[in-house]
Amino acid sequence: MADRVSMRAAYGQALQAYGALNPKVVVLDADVSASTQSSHFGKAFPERFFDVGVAEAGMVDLAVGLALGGKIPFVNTFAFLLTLRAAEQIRTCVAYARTNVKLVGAYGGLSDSFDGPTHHAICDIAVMRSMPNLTVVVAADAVEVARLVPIVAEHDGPVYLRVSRADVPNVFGDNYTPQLGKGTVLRDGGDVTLVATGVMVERTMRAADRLLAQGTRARVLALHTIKPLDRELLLAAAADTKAVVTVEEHSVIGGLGSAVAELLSAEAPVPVQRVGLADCFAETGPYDALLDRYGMSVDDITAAAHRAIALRR
Amino acid sequence: MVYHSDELVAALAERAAQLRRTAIEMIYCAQSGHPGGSLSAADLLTALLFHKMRLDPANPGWPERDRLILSKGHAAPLLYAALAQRGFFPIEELKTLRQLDSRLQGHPDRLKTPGVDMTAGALGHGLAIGAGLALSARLDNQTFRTYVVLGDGELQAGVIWEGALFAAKYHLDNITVIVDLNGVQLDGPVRDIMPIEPIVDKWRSFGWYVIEIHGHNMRQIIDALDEADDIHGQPTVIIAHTTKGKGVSFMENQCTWHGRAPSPEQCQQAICELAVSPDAADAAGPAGGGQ
Amino acid sequence: MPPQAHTANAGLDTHDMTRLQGEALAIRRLVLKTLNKSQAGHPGGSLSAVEILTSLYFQVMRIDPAQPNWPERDRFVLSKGHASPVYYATLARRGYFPETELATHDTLNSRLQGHPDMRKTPGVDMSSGSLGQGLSVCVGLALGAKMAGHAYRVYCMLGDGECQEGQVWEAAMSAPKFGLDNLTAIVDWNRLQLMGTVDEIMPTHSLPGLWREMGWEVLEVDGHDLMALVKVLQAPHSAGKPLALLAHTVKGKGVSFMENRVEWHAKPVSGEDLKQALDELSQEGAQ
Amino acid sequence: MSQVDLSSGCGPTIACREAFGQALLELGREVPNLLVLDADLGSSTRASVFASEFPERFIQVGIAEQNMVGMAAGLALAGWIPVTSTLACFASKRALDQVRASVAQPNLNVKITGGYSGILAGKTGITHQSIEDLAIFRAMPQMTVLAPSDGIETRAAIRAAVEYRGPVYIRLTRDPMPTVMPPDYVFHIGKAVPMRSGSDVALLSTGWMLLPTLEAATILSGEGVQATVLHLPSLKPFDAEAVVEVARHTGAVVTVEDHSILGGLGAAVAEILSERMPTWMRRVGICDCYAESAPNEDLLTKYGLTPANIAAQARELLASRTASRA
Repeated sequence: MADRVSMRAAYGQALQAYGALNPKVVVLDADVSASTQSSHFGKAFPERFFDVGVAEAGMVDLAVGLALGGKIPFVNTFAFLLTLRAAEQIRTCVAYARTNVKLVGAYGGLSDSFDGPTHHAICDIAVMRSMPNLTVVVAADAVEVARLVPIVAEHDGPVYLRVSRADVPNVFGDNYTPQLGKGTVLRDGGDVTLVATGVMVERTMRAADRLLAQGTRARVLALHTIKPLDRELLLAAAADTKAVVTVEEHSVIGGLGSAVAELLSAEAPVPVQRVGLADCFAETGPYDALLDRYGMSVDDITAAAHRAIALRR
Repeated sequence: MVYHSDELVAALAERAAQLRRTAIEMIYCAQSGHPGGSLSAADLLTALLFHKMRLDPANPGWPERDRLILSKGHAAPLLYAALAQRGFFPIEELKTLRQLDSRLQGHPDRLKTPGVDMTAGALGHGLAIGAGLALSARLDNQTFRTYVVLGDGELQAGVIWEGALFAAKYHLDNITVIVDLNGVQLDGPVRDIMPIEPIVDKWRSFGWYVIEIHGHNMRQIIDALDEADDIHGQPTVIIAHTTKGKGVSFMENQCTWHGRAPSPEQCQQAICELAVSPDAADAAGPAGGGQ
Repeated sequence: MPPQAHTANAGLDTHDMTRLQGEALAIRRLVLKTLNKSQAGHPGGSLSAVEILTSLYFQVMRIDPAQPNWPERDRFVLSKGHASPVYYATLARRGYFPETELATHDTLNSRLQGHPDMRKTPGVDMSSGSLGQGLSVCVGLALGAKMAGHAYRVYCMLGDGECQEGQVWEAAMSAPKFGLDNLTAIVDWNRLQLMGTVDEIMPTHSLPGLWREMGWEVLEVDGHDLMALVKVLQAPHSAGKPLALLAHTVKGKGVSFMENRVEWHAKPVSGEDLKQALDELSQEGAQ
Repeated sequence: MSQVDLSSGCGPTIACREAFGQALLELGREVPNLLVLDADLGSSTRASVFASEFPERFIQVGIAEQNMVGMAAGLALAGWIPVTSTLACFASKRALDQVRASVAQPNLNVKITGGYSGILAGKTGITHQSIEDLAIFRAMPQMTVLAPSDGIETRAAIRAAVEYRGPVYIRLTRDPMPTVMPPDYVFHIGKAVPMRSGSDVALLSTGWMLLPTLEAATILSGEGVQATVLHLPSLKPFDAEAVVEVARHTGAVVTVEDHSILGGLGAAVAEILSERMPTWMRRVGICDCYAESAPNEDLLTKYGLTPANIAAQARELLASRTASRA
């Protein structure tokens, strides 16, 4: 298997690098900067780094004020704390007031595996996606998160960016340039479409390999932007393959799976099987074992592909 | 401290009375809105918008302007009345409060209303946002000052105390917070709903400089605002003892008038009562309305 | 009838002290072994709370390990849920489950989750781990007990960094309104949090002042002095007021290279670390 | 379940929040360990009705929703059945992590009510509207999510929630609505309620949108289009079987909700149908934007929550489906 690279380190370094270029960037953290790795920025630019202590709701409002003053604040803490503890701050003062705040949820999905379900973020995408004006982005690997940082910073408007704690194999090569709202075809195929986001992209590629060995040619789409969805890419894939599987490290309710189901039901109804956490709280354990246990194994993806194909009319 | 003439004080007090009348008319016209907290904050907002703050109504986005965050956003009618009379938008537009396609939303909306610096309405946000703005100003060596007006019931929200810690940690002496301590919230007296006293000691414990005033005494208000300018290395909070529904006999201290529109007769009576010049005794009197 | 707590207000005799010190030492050793085994978890904030939990579970609280759900038991909520290793070690020593089970901490299928889970672990009265919430839960518990005429007492342990959460102050403001003199909040005041000292990260100014202005009776105690802890926890308090016990502690207490070191908030304990730490503790135990 | 008898037409208009207050009062008399917690909005939500009869079981926590939810968890631990009362926007967002970590995860018997849901927040505007609460709570494991339609169903839903053991979110409506449900209506958590049968299109409603949906069916019927109306007051657990059944029967589904078209009823139906029986759908709701402060009728017209728009969406759906088949 390819070498695993720390996504959070890549994020931290990218933020620091971009911070050197853009003096408008300020960074906030709620006493977890060593974990989120916003500490890289903090060490390089202490005058533009604010550790507000264990106070996530207040941190988001503080960032709103900084944005009103013309800054580009990056707000960092664990994804569950950011999106749940500060949900109303985000909805009212960031999304509705359309302030230029960048919300970065660290330790997305089950990646803080040993801290257990209190620290898992399994409904953050659903919560963020429900809010008008928010752009919702999930990074797949170290390359993607590093490339996304400047793009998110320069996008005029609020963004939620989910980053994983895990060390993950790089899916994207050095020449990859993501674009907000656009997905990437990682592999072409006509039998079924596998749409994946976040660290599940790598597992999905493995599932596609396995399917190929079984004679099924899967198209693999990597989708970092959950909102706004890349309609064209999805509609074309649905039209070509007539069977879709969504793969995400999130509840099967409200996230990528729902977004794709909503779109296709309105525009091109085809079978959509959702791979993700089956609407339950997970438990404590090793990360890969948790993903396997809770419905996000490579086998789960291939099984879903077969189900989707079987339903195809 | 700067000397303020009696003439200025009287003119501001009269302006406040006028804003109160306008706010009541707006709420009557919309048949919806919050009179109690609009009336209690009238003198405070008048002092800010017609005297203290550096503003340019012709240029609402002027980067050097002082900022106002009305955290108790339900007092929007009074804020709108003041902004209109200050020239940010036509006075006729006040009639459109809470109507479809209006720039005057039920609660302040920074994207819709000229002169509104921040969206508000869900209680508790303003202090931390104000701290962020003040921090931003300091980072850019900008000289504008940030004013935040809080309700007293709002002090029950924990995020207020998060913001209080931030402002103290960063020694934000370019923010002035004013608590409209009218002692009454939606469901009843603050002391029954959830006591917040000792309020002065609380703010001091959180590291703030505290000034306590009578919030309907215009001279005390403008003096306190000046005093806050001279405090260095520490954020300042002005605890303004006010009366909910101030100036309308049947609304005063009544939680039922927190968010209710008057009938035609009530509106008429309120306007009549508010037409009387501000009571000199009251303007000079001791703190009375709060807890 | 379940066993009652040790006689209230009685001073501790030498025998009691020896017993409690022995438990504290055993718990500290178990914490380190658990953390070494799991290669995850939070050493610093676990070690700072050893004596507090020892005094509560082995002297002060009315509990019955044979009946973890005994309705009249005193309740404890670990609001700083990341200190689960010390919580689990204490519960195991007290007989809620076998000590051997500590080795399963942080593995799949374990009853011992990364943060406390009341639906999995015998003796855990409330799930926790998302900082800032435990005191509100305890206000509800204490109020519920009073309303139902139960005599049990509710203990909540918070971290000092946790006191930066606004919800703590919402809860702190509400307890006096309801006259909750059956509630004790214990702040594990070790002055460090994940990223540095509390004073660097977000000073809480005068912690005693904050609690006092919220309407609480405030006492301070050396959080590693078992005798003092038991005494203050068992003493009668002002009627009608909740008690905030600010316990001065040392993060990483008992292990020289962990004491007052920020990096030991959540650093894995290596085999070498464990050996050295246990050596130090056995020397201490021998004294 | 048998179809609801609508032959007697609409019943009297009942303000849904009054029904909520009445339900609390009735249950308070029957259930001695029922408690109500309020975050200084009791006179708005009408939780105050309970307070007047049971002051000792009414707990006023002030403007502190996070603490309210945490306290409710503690009260549940102590054996009480707490009902928290605030607006939907605050219940689903200000106190969201508290609901997740202190209520849903430990599976405590707390009932979270959210008043003033959707865009009908009495002209107070966006800050007090809530178009995201269904999406948010539906994504939370172990939550039961209910959205009753009229005053009768509100009372029945509150009763069902209190009788159920575990965390429940109940979405409430502020304003008076003509009643649709019969007086003896019983709420079944997890069950759809068939309201009307037709083979051309299925209209699926939740919350107070039931009535406009029925009116839309009447409009369509006048044009020769026969609509099934299936009411889904239980968003979670969700009656997937009933939804699949009406989709199979009609082949065209319109969902109707006073909520964002993202994540709520529309998503629940799209998830199920995409998985089991791909079907052409339209989602009527707030189109992923913030509304504004205005009188109800103006808002409903501008944002498309009217019988006319529901009927129009159904018509367009049928036309586009035919076109795609051609």
